Amino acid sequence: MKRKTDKSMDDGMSIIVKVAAYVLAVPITILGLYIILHGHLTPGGGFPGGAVIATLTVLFLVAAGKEKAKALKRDMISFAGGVGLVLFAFFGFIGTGTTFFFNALANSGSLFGMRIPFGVNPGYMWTAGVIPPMNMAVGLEVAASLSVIALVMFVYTMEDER
Amino acid sequence: MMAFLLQHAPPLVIALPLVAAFAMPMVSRLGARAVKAWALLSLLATESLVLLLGRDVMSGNPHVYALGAAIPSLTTPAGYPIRIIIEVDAMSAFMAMICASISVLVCMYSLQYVRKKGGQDKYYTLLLLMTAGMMGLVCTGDLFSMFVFLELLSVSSGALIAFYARRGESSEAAFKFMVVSSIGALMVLLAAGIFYGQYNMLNLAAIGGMLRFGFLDKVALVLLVAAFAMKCGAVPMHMWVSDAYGEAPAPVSAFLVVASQASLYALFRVCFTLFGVAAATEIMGWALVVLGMLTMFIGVTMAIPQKDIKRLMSYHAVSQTGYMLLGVGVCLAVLGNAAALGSFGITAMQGGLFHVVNHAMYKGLLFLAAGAIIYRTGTRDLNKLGGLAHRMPLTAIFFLIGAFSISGLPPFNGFASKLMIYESVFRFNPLLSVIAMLTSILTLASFMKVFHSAFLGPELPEYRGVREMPPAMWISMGILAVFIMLFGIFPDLVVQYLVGPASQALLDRIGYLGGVL
Amino acid sequence: MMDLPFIAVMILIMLGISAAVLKRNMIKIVMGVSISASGINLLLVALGYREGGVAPIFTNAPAAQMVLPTPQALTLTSIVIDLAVTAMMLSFVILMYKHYGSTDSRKRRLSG
Amino acid sequence: MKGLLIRSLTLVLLFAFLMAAAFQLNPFGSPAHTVMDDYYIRNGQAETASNNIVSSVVFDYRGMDTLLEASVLFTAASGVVMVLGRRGKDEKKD
Repeated sequence: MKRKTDKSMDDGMSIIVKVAAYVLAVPITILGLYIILHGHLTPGGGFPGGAVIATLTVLFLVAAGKEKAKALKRDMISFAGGVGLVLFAFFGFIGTGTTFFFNALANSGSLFGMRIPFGVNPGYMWTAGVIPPMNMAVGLEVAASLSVIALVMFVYTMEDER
Repeated sequence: MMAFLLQHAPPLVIALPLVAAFAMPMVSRLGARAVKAWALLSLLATESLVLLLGRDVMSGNPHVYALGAAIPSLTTPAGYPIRIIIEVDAMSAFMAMICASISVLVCMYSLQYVRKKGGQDKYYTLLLLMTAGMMGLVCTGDLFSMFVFLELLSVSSGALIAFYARRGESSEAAFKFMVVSSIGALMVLLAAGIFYGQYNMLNLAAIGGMLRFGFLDKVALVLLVAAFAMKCGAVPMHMWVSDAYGEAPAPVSAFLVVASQASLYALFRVCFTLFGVAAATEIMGWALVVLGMLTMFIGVTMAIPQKDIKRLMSYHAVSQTGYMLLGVGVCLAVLGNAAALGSFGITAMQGGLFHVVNHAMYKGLLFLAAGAIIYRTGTRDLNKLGGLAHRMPLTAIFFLIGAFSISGLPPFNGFASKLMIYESVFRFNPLLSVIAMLTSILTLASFMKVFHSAFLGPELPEYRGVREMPPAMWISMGILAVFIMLFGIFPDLVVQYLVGPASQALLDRIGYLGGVL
Repeated sequence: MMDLPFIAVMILIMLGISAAVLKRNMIKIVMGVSISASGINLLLVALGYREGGVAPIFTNAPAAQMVLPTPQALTLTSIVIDLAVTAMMLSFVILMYKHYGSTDSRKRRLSG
Repeated sequence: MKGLLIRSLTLVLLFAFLMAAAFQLNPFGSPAHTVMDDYYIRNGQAETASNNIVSSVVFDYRGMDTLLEASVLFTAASGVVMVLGRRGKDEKKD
């Protein structure tokens, strides 16, 4: 079946949309990274942050169109997702000396191992043990997975051969 | 080293296939061979770990593992469980062994069966994830984890059912499967939410210990039983089974049988461990028995007129699920009655559980044999097949072993478990036993028809060039066939060392709760 | 009047399940499943609410009792799972649309 | 039509069931038991050193769920790529 929109979407939307998308890319990335990195201090974490970063891909797909979208390397993005999950599992395995998923870094004095004053405090970045690294790993994975899903669906629905 | 592995085995059997699947995008860059080797090796590692764990658990040493606690056995730091707890008792180990063994064989079979260019690495990734989902479902002791594993299982199986995505039917079957299983999983989540709202607990044992069996608990019980019965393909919701098993690639169909049995395990776990005697077991047991009878009978009657070899087998899979529900349902119905339980209840349950392992083996063998036929001839229409025994004698023999076993002929394993079910159910209610036997005869008739139309008769000209299946396929089928024979010849040993401890563990509600609390 | 959120949530769940069971358009079936999943998420969050509670985060927290953290964690998990399931189901719908040229679930070949 | 009737009846039954459950749940805003969550709020900071208790539940107390949830997303991504990916143009029919 042939649809009319297919051809017009090949090169994406107008220049105004493209420029707006590129301008928006910076604050979106910063917001996503902020949400991921401060997951242990403020509401947020790997999942919402990763989803925010994945909106970048969606924005790019909509603005740049099918031809540019095909140039994105799907395998590399899946690869990044796999790396994120392996890292996540690795941080789970760190605790295997005691138990699987034991938070081995917390209060240890090493990286992310700063002790925190209990109760209400202003929030310190280098605390919470394995939670911030896990947040980053999950953020990478979620961003990659959602991007792959959006990319594959976009390319598939835009194809009109068949 | 061994002690360390054994101590951490419960989370490792879940994490191993999971991590292997995560690493797949990296391994796939090394080529298709590396993907296959990686998948097979990690499944073999999982299998050996499960056997190691299972041997320990079966010798009366259930493992309880609190994830992330200061020591693995610290389940209740403040008098109640706060972390996810993996509890592997004999029943879980029994199911885990079935899942791991079939996963290895299925993977071995797929090495040569799956020829589609591209998407191979995804196929093995999803196979590994499916194994992880099953392992988790049978090992976890936490209601919410159960939901998560169930979803992992259904998403990965849904994707695998649609492996041949260019055919519209397979994506349709996958869609139907996904709708049914996600509604089922949502019901489990709702039940978990109801329990959480009442008791502020998510651990199965902790909920079981606090259970008051008020109205909300009954709602949760109905939701859980409905959800798991839906997922294991009991009758009112059996329509997805035939589509899903029929449209999936043959090794995936064989694996989906085990996936349904993992849901069956969850059903038994909920009925026996979470609720136990406190629930109106007589009503629950009769509900399971009636469900089982309907499943058994409707499944077999729908199987007889089928023309598609895999759809036919799918309906038989539905029908065989009925036997397990019947056996365990009878035990549940007499759970409150110690005399009846001792005289035939336990035997009924052992028969049902024995049938679980037998079903996984012979149904797997049959699906794999059907896969071999499809692999070589390219068709699954029984009217077009014929005379294959001349060209594929090995497949014919394996098919015959599976067919005899599913119809309960001695000396195959199906006979051993069905005999236990008939005997014990007869003492519960003779009519049920008669219907079960009738179903068995119908099954035999149906499979003889299939064997006759596919393998016997003159050699058809269009299949003159057909050869025997490649080695990886017949090796995996051969292993299954050998185990079917062994289980059929030595049923006492199997009951004593595998099924007996499993049924004891399922009955031992206090022990399961005591493992955590 | 106290139970109003629970009643609303149950209505939402039922709306979703009804859509999934009764509708013919496959996109609407997916939407139905999604809606009931959202309903259950809302139920979880509603179960964890404490009168006048604040979010369970200690960073510059006001001095009030905190709402229960577990339902929020469970909801986070279940949202992501729901997203994955929806993506999977939608891709099947896309495939079927390509194949049959329609999203009507009556126009299908399998009869089961 | 008969199927529709059965489905509608099942739905009505389920609806009645769930509504009855809604009235039985705890009054909104005051959960009856809170032992597990109180433990998290009391000891979460000490045990996981995280200010965000939700984070510590997600990644520490219930870390396995989160790993699994991330892998469900990974599964969905793999599955979508497998069924919609445009690699296998020369695939054979099953």
